[in-house]
Amino acid sequence: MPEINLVEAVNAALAFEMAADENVIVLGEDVGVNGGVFRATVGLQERYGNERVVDTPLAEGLIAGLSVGMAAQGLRPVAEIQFMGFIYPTVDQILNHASRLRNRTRGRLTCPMVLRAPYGGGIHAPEHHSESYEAMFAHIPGLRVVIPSSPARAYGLLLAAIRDPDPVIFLEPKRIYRLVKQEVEDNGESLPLDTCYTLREGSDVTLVSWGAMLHETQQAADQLEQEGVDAEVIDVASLKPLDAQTILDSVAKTGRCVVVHEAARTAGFGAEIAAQIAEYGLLNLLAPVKRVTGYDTVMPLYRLEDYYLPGVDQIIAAVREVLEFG
Amino acid sequence: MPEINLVEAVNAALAFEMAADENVIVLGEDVGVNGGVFRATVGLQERYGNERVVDTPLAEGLIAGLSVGMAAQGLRPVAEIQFMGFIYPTVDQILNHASRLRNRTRGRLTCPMVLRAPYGGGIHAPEHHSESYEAMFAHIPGLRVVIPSSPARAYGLLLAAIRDPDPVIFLEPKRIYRLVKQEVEDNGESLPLDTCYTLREGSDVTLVSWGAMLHETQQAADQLEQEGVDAEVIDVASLKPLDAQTILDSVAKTGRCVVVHEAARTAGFGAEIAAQIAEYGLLNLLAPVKRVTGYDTVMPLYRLEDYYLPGVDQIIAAVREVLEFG
Amino acid sequence: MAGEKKTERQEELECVAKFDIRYTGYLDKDGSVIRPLPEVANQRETLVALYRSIVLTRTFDQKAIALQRTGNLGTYASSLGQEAVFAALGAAMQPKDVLVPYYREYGTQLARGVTMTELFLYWGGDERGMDYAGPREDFPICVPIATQIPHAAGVALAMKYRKEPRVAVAVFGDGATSKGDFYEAANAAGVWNLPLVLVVNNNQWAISVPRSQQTVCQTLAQKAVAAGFGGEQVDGNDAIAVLDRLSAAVEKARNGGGPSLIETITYRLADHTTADDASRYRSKEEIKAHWEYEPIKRLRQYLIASQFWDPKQDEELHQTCRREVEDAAKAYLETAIQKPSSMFDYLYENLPETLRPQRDELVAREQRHHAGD
Amino acid sequence: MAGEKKTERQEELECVAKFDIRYTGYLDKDGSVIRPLPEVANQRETLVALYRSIVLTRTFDQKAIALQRTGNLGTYASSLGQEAVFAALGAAMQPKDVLVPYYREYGTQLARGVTMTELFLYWGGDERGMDYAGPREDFPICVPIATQIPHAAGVALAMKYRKEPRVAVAVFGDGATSKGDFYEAANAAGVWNLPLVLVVNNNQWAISVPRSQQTVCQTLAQKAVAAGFGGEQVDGNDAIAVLDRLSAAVEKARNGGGPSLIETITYRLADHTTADDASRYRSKEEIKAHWEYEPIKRLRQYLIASQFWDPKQDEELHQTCRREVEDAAKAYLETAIQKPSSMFDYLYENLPETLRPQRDELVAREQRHHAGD
Ligand SMILES: Cc1ncc(C[n+]2csc(CCOP(=O)(O)OP(=O)(O)O)c2C)c(N)n1
Ligand SMILES: Cc1ncc(C[n+]2csc(CCOP(=O)(O)OP(=O)(O)O)c2C)c(N)n1
Ligand SMILES: [Mg+2]
Ligand SMILES: [Mg+2]
Repeated sequence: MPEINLVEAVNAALAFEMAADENVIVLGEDVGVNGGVFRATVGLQERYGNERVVDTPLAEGLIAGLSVGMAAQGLRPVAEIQFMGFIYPTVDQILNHASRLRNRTRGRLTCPMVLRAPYGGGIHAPEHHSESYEAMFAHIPGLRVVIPSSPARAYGLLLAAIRDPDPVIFLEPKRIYRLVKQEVEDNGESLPLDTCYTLREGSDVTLVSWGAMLHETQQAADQLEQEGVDAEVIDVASLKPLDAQTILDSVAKTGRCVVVHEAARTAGFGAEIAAQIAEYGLLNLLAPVKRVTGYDTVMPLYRLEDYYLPGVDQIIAAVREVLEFG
Repeated sequence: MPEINLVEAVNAALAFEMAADENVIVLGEDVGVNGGVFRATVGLQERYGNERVVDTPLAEGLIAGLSVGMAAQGLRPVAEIQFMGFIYPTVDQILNHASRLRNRTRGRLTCPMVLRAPYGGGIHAPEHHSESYEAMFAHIPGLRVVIPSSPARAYGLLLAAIRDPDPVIFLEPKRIYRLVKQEVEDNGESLPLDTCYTLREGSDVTLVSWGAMLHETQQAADQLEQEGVDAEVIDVASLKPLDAQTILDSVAKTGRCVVVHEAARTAGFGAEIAAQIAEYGLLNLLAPVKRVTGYDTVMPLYRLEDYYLPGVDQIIAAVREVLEFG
Repeated sequence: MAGEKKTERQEELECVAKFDIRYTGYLDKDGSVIRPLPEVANQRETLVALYRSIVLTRTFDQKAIALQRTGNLGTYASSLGQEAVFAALGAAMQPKDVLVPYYREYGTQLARGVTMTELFLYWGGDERGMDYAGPREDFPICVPIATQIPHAAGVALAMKYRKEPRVAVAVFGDGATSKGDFYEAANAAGVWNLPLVLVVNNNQWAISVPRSQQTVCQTLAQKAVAAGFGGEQVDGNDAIAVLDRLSAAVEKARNGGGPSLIETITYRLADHTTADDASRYRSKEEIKAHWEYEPIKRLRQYLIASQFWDPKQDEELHQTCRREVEDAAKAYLETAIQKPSSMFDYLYENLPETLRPQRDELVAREQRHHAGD
Repeated sequence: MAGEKKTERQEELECVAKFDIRYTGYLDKDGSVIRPLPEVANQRETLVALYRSIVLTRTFDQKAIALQRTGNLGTYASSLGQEAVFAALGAAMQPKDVLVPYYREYGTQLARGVTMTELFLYWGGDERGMDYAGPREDFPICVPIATQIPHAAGVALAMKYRKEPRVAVAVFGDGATSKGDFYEAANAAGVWNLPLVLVVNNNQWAISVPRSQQTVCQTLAQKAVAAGFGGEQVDGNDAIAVLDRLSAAVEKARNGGGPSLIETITYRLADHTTADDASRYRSKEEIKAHWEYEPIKRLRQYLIASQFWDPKQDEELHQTCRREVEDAAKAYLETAIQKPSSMFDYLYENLPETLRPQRDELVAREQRHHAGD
């Protein structure tokens, strides 16, 4: 079994599903000859031709709108937005159309499209290339929002997203595109959506995160282990629909929870998780639910980005705080 | 003192500030001769001319982008988006530019603009005319998000928003545009932003809401009073920046909190409030923080909208639940 | 339209591209013929069917407004005076084509098999009004202006990918031409030579904003120049002209000729919607002047002059239309409201487990409601 | 461009509007004159200043790339081969005008008084690089493609409102012309006859997507037809032509003549950015062919042929430029990093109370960091 990194896993999933289903069409800016600025679509146009791997004019709203039309005709467009910073022109199409087409037509027309975008900070990218706005999409009814955090989950979840009969926003944590390699069998097996993945079992505290921040979260868990703290680590993976039960069950066991994300704190998706615990897990709580997040500031240009991104030390400090509480 | 309704208060604030400051420019679709589809800008073009009350071509992204440019030149554009359902093309400009211009230029250029939009359901409007997406904007650093719930607050908060040196999203709950009249002195006095307004003091439970839902929330409080339940009612008014302290202080007193909003539950702004309480008010809580909200569904067409919108009975049921808890 | 390709580095001061925009109209305001007619003008059956379609649309429209006035329908956007454009488009398209409409195209929708009951349901606040029993692949009415145009381009891209001889048609108003979605989709259609027809229904107003404040372009048709394909104007109240030009554009698209932009020049004789009061922003005289050009009278007079039609048939047609409309209205008014929980049932193919409690809560609420709680 | 107004209901088949697009170029690839020159071609001082500006831009560019290669600068977008466009624009504008740039216009920015140190700081990941000490009202570099164009329209609207004889200029690439923002802003500029110049820097590529895949339009200049005003092409590597046409457009705007779209035809000789590898999608031959037309050589040869300049001066100029660039780079490298808490200090005019704890936390983190924690 080959060892591949996260972006290679994305590429493998795309290639697998394009071979399996000729309704799958990849479109976006520079996805063709260039293979995507992160190489996620490399080799696909060579293999499947430029009718199935389509370089579009430079217009993200168009990309989303085209995808809605294609999906309504039964194709399975997998659109790439080059960076999440350029995804906002798609919000209108995603919110007003993609997420609603099935509902509006009482199931007559559907919208099985995937909108992929690399997101998040930490690679010293230029301005507007490092933001995390998953919460915005997670608020929109009718969508799925999926974020992988490892090569295996990138492969399995992307396959699931493409096969899903409804629109999926698939956000790829670019900071870990090439961070780790993992054995991933290219067997076309998808992983379930709508469920959290418990990456590590523990009894003292529940750490909840998604995307690249799981890397720091797991590091924190490792360090805490050495201090004798047994942390459970949950990868939310599907932010929408949210499998709150897995988190609630974990908190029922540990009594303590720290949510970690890179996005700005206020009205970030961590708020939803904390709110669910405050509503359905209150009696189990031995300490406040802490959020370790990006600040409520504009993501700074790269020289200061490491100060913006939550670090292992902050996660550990938050865990200590909840452990020492009360 | 004249009695005016909420939309008249909006109009009065616009008129006052246009007279006081010739940098204030109103722009949008049908804001001129027509006076806005809800009459919010009625009479302004007659009084201030079509250079200050500008009917734009039909393009919301343009309206936002123009406003950024105008604001950078020291004007104070007050742009109207006809309905919140058409605000999404502005997200790119608001998120990538308006909210960031001051920060990017280290204060050299600023963006004192207001984006007004009627929002929310309950008036049997056509498709796409009834949604509530305040949470989306409340997540964006550098913005203010303000929602009035009475004529007096509409007047005072809109004046504050126009005078504020930073961009403000000003969402007007159209269901209550004409619901109540109130004496409002047209004296140009603004109300403070960045603070909650406690509409009713009480000791048994804290009800937190904003916009049109405060109407049902206050009705619920009235009914609860008859049952001997003494509810405190807080109008958040400024969702961003959020004055969490007022809410936390209230919950410290009551030990119970129900958050009420019309928007879909998941990742709605109620989550942020619940999360703040779970983090900073946990020990004061005598019961779970309940959210009474719209469902995580597409806002239905009008025949079913009353089933979507939270009702007084649901608020009361939630209050009973938290009162009977534990 | 003509354009000359410029070689990459032609170092002279020269004209590198030329364009012109043409306008087509055959009937004057009284239905008299002012220039040699196209073939379709001799096809009695086609024209009579078109006329029926136009009359039915107007009859439907009147009923919808009456229902709205009596509190039986929500806000409604009338197509009064613009029926020829919409009916002609219905006639120009084949059933297998896909219509991507905005909110005024009852004429086209009816011609394509959307039922009047469905249309009433839609404006009556019921999603089932978008579940067309007839044209299953047509898009539902689009409210956010111009956002449907990229969908039509996507539909056309799918058709091209599958090498199907089908055409996608997007219709939108003059106001919509100011929006980026229109331009982005048109430009892409040019790049891929898509089987797409863009119909801009220029009714001179976007609510209260006149055409002259949307753009300084002399024509809306010329906006196609920016997308690299042909645009033309046609008198939208001349049923013969508009049918001829739309048919030509649809068939051109079907035959691999690529996209077109057709500007149909018409006039919105009614208020923007029932929620609007147009007297705030336009004069009675303007409306009166435009009534002179309304399409029904012009086509009827042409049909009668051509001995394709007579006043008795006309009377019968109006009666039939009224009856059909009344039947549809009755069916609409008798349609029981949907279950509230239906709002969960078409959200995803399978309702995610995590949403079940919300659905259950709504069902309970509904039951309490029925129990009169 | 010429267009004839069509009366509202002209019932004949006729041409209702005509447009043509012109192209300007004076120098061939060797700098020889191929047609009668405009006035500016005789203005030694102007042309020498322009030449200096072009050479400085290229020198800056080379240094920026060297800094990036050695890990001292972030991703950087070179303007290699396109300097004439940007320098000419700098020369065409007045200080009181407002530039609304994209990310390749160092030439224009430098001419307007943005310092090289500021530019290095920007690409070096420091917001202070957008706090221009010189042109205080110019917009900073815009990364999200085409989104700055509506800003420029808004700036122009403000200028018009205040009746100031100033002009706003937006610059963007060929790729940007596919985006709705470009079209919406252009259309609005037409409606209000704004003092706005739109410069589309057509360097033939948008990263890996060639101009031909952005649009089938023969020219990008013709996109102005959709906005109702004039568009034209100019050889962007012919410094004289581009200065002449940009100056004309800027002065036209200043004098109430309204907006223009100028397509400057040039070529991106470098990779898209330092993060790109253009060999994946274009041939060495193509690049080589375009080197023939690069602007420095052409202008230098014209200057020398006109006896405005000699090789010795040229050598001196290059030396001066290198020195200035080195000084700026040194100043950049010596600039201490901002305090992390600065990310809170320009977010609002006054930091809201509720954000103070976050700022305090960051300050504490910074202190721990300094304490080596
Ligand atoms: C994006 C968007 N903005 C605003 C509106 C509100 N609105 C509804 S119809 C309309 C005018 C549309 O004019 P036009 O495109 O000319 O079509 P017409 O109604 O005249 O047929 C406006 C502004 C909307 N529906 N969508
Ligand atoms: C809205 C948006 N989408 C995508 C990108 C990523 N991107 C950066 S530059 C570029 C190509 C721009 O091409 P063009 O407009 O021709 O300008 P050039 O770089 O060639 O000067 C792309 C796609 C972006 N910056 N903004
Ligand atoms: Mg119109
Ligand atoms: Mg380019």
